Amino acid sequence: MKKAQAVLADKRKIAKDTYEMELTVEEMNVIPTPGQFAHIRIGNGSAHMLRRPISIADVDPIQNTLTIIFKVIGGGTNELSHCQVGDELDVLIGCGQGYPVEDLAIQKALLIGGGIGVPPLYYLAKRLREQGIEVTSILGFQTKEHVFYEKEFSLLGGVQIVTNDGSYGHKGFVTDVVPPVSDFGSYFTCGPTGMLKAVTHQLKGQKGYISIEERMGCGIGACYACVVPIADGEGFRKICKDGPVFKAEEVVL
Amino acid sequence: MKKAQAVLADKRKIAKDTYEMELTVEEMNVIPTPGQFAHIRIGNGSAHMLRRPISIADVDPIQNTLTIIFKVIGGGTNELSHCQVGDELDVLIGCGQGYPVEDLAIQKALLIGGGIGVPPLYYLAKRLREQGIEVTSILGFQTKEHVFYEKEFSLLGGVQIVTNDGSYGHKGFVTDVVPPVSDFGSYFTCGPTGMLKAVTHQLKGQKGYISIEERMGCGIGACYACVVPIADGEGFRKICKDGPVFKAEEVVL
Amino acid sequence: MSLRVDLPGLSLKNPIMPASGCFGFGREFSELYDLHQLGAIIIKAATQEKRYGNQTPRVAETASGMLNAIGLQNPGVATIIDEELPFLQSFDVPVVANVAGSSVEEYVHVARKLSESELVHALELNISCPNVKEGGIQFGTDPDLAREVTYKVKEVSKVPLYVKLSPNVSNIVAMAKAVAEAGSDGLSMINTLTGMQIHLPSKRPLLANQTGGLSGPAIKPIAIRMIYEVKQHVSIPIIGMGGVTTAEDVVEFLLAGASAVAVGTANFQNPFVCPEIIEALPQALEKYGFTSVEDCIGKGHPHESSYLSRT
Amino acid sequence: MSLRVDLPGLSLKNPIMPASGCFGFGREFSELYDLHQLGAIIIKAATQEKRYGNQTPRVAETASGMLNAIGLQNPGVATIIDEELPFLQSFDVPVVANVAGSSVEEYVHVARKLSESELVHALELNISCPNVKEGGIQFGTDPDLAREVTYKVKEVSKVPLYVKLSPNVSNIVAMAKAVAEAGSDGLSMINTLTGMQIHLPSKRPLLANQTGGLSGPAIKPIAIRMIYEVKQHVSIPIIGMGGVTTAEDVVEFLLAGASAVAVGTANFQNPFVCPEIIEALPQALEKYGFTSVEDCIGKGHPHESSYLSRT
Ligand SMILES: Cc1cc2nc3c(=O)[nH]c(=O)nc-3n(C[C@H](O)[C@H](O)[C@H](O)COP(=O)(O)OP(=O)(O)OC[C@H]3O[C@@H](n4cnc5c(N)ncnc54)[C@H](O)[C@@H]3O)c2cc1C
Ligand SMILES: Cc1cc2nc3c(=O)[nH]c(=O)nc-3n(C[C@H](O)[C@H](O)[C@H](O)COP(=O)(O)OP(=O)(O)OC[C@H]3O[C@@H](n4cnc5c(N)ncnc54)[C@H](O)[C@@H]3O)c2cc1C
Ligand SMILES: Cc1cc2nc3c(=O)[nH]c(=O)nc-3n(C[C@H](O)[C@H](O)[C@H](O)COP(=O)(O)O)c2cc1C
Ligand SMILES: Cc1cc2nc3c(=O)[nH]c(=O)nc-3n(C[C@H](O)[C@H](O)[C@H](O)COP(=O)(O)O)c2cc1C
Ligand code: FES
Ligand code: FES
Repeated sequence: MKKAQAVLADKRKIAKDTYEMELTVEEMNVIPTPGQFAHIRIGNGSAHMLRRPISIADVDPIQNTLTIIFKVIGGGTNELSHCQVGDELDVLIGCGQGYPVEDLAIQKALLIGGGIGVPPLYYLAKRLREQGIEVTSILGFQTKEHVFYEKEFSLLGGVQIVTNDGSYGHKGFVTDVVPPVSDFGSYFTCGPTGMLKAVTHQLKGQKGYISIEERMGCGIGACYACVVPIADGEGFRKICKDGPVFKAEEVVL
Repeated sequence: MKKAQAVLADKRKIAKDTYEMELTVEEMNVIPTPGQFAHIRIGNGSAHMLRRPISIADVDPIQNTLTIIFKVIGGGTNELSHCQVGDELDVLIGCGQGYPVEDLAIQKALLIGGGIGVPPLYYLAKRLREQGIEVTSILGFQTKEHVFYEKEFSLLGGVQIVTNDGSYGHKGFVTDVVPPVSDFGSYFTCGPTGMLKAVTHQLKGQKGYISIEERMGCGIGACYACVVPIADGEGFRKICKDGPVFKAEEVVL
Repeated sequence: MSLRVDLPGLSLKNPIMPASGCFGFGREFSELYDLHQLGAIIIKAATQEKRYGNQTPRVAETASGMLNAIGLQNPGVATIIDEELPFLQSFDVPVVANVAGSSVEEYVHVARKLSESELVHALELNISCPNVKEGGIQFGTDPDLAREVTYKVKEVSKVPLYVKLSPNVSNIVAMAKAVAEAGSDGLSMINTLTGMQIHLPSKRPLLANQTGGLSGPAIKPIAIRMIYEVKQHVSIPIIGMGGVTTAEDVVEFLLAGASAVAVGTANFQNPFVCPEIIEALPQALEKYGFTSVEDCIGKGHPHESSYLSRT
Repeated sequence: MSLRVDLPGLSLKNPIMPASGCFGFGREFSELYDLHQLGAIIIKAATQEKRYGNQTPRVAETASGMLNAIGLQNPGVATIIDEELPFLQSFDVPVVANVAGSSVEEYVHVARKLSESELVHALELNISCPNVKEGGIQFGTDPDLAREVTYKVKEVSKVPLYVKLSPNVSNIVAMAKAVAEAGSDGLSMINTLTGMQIHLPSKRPLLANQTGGLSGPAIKPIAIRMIYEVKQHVSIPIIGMGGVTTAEDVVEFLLAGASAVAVGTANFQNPFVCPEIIEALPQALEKYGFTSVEDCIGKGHPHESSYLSRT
């Protein structure tokens, strides 16, 4: 983890309430891994005392840029969405443990993302492809208006879009289209806890990685705000430090 | 008093920590009088619950612009100074009672300003000149670096600059150069309370108007934050509503 | 979408009213908008005699809040009845009069005069003002004193009584129970928390009174907690306040158990905040699935908690 | 410019220390900067046995503040002594251990173990945690209980004792006097104020524990007021906290009467805030005319007020 002074290099609205931002970071000594998050300070004053965790959606180590994609949910993301190109942002980068892209002995990967859980999977998909791993993605959104990055994902492999109201792609939940029998070596999922529960239940017994959301205080493992109990025995993990990515069977959702 | 959505049209740093801003106001039905203030909201969120009172330093009724000049003192003026040209500002305009420019039967006016008390006197000087009244100004600043608007005032009449440390103009306080015998019909002063006390004491018996600073809550007369006792008998005035300009002998400083 | 709420003495077309001390006697705001839009108006505190209040400075800004130490400046109850209250009649809005004092006798005197004037619909008994040396706050931190003054005021009042509670206590439920038992028709909560700011250049407390009352969004979590706790133990209705600036804040107060909401400090940041909240409220209620204000009141209290401790 | 302060058991090179619960046991922050820079370190609360704490969500953001309901999660005093405290020895920084419990016996046990470990320089007795069902807060709101637990802990402790006061009381001076009489060597104030936030979409309290402790700049005026009041009545030194984010805030706490300052919530907004404050402090002190930290302590108390009432 490292504190960086980032500059907003580009900003685009890519779907309903959803923004893509490109941040230039001075020197990126350590390249973030997919699944890690940026912990972003909101404003300069004391109005917002907590940073906002936002996943790394892409990295360009040559240009020294990071991409984040976020949805405006409340006050913090709203203020973030009003930053202008050229503004400085105070960001902690490389927070947490990401997906273990380097150590996978698999041929095919199934990626399952829901809403604001989709962004980290894009960077993951790119890095998996670099390893020669085939990628299939199932991406769930509320409505057609919320869909983003369909084309970007399709350049990396098969994509199936699901919307809750059926206004685009398949109607329903991501679990409706998860293949019952698997030919993938591992699955990778990120999204709201309800979705993670459904996915891990449906794919029980398969090798998989989940990324968990929780309200955070420090974001670096010091405050015990973001704990999750482990599945075997007593004990817990800190989502901000030991996660947000865990093996599917490691923790109790 | 009227709430206006103003747009920052121009911003200039004119002295140490001191900014001049030109605000475009949609329709200026009522032209503010000199001595009235703008009550300016700081930021959009809830970080700053109190507006900041800043005097009107100039008005262009044709272009629908107001000029304000302020010094960065603390968090609020600091945030204000970071506004960018094009930003919207939520401003209450035409607050309080200004100097009675129209009803003066005088030939000569003496203006005495200290620091952030100087700005309203510029608009006053202009309006007095329009009435054919001759204007002499004594302007006090901390140091040479803090001096502003000397040239602007000099175009309207005689100007004497005083600095506390003598780095420019006369060294000392404005009261050092106030003429002991008067040939002016009335004096007009604005500045810190200590200065107002000294000036009114020195010019006791002369006709004069003072403009008072006080920490404000509502700025419209509803909260009793900004009261000042009247000189005769019991009772009080509200600086934000009955002032900030008072006859020199009306209130107890 | 009905915004209507009926409370003892107060038939409100909507649950929004300016809080005492932040709206004077309505004159200044009446120049900005039609006061008829408001659910009710709570006027500035009245005492038996006129009071000048504390020295200035009387206000200071704090992070997401402010301190005030006005010190109950007011022209006295007789002048308020003669000169201020008649003005408010023309707007056809329920008026709540805030009653202050330094002794039980003073509270009783002021309450009697106001309720006999027939110009007010309810009284708000201010036993929680932290900014005067005598009276006020000690009635608000001792349940026995609170019970006594409530009982005595209730005896003489011809209109319903809302006792305004101080948050500067360890046990807010005990205070609420005491005044409810003594006959209060409703509660008003919360008043300000006692705070201080030191002015660094002069090295002394910024407010002339040294301490002042902290209000604004900074204290909202405390207000919500106290209302939530009190709602579980006391059945009289609550007028909630403390940091309300938006229609969503109003929904939060209603969920916590308030039946109506007063807006104080936010009037200084935005003098049009009350009508703006009233306009935004139907949409905010709809967004969270409510069909009326009444439908939302107290709905933040689940019958049982679904969270189980893992200790 | 000397930043040095000497307090019972704590020889501080500067008056800045992270507050309990906001810094864990120092490991994470040690990866960000050299902990040797700090005046001292106050570690997370220790209880007799390990505790898992409350369910999540455990934190919520509020206007200029936050709520937390961690619930004293910790590995238990034995594990802290064996596995956490030795790590901190390498930084040559005084360590203050925060002692929690649900009974006098538990407090005494934890305090004895920690003080016997010879790995801590002082104890901070946490009688003010609002986030556990049993113990904690009631010791912090009843002067008699506070006196008793302080007395018993003091009896067994080989290192100086700082009792950490709760702001959720009507009379902070009474609490401070009680623990000072019982032998506390210093005070630590303030802990958090009990608050709540309701999550509108789910219509229930956002925190699983329902209520949580309010901290951050929002509460600074309350902290300053309480320290200022206590300083006038009690002579033991005070470690001040509540909303410190800048060197100017530190000056304000020193003026109010604190001899040192702990920084909590601000570490979350800016993990480098402690070293940044330490760096900025000499200039801030100089700006207001002080020649050292010691020179500034308590200077916000004028011997007599120059403000006279005009009432
Ligand atoms: C590891 C991680 C990665 C994330 N990646 C993304 C991403 O790539 N894109 C994206 O749009 N969102 C992402 N989120 C969710 C995002 O952090 C929240 O939507 C955001 O913090 C909401 O802030 P707000 O101020 O707008 O909302 P508010 O509800 O006003 O926030 C108030 C507080 O709640 C917290 N909070 C609210 N919702 C969440 C949530 N779902 N998870 C965690 N904290 C929350 C905020 O951080 C803040 O402290 C991620 C969350 C985590 C934990
Ligand atoms: C009628 C009137 C006209 C003014 N005109 C000007 C002007 O033209 N140019 C200019 O630079 N300044 C002017 N001031 C002073 C200006 O309002 C303060 O300098 C400013 O509010 C400081 O805000 P801050 O947040 O930077 O300082 P902080 O000290 O952080 O402010 C905190 C609080 O104190 C109040 N405050 C601080 N200093 C003063 C003060 N001197 N007077 C009133 N309130 C204060 C602020 O409004 C705010 O509520 C005027 C004041 C009044 C009352
Ligand atoms: C300037 C000011 C003056 C106040 N005067 C009174 C008063 O006279 N009587 C009273 O009961 N409360 C008074 N209050 C308290 C408010 O009515 C309200 O309870 C408190 O400010 C919390 O609400 P808010 O956060 O919306 O301001 C005053 C508050 C402020 C800010
Ligand atoms: C997440 C969190 C955890 C805390 N845990 C403890 C604790 O274990 N023991 C304790 O005495 N205080 C604890 N506190 C209170 C702080 O030490 C401090 O007293 C309070 O937060 C006020 O300071 P601040 O505004 O700088 O945060 C905790 C505060 C926070 C925000
Ligand atoms: S957010 Fe502090 S430990 Fe995870
Ligand atoms: S600031 Fe409210 S009456 Fe003047």
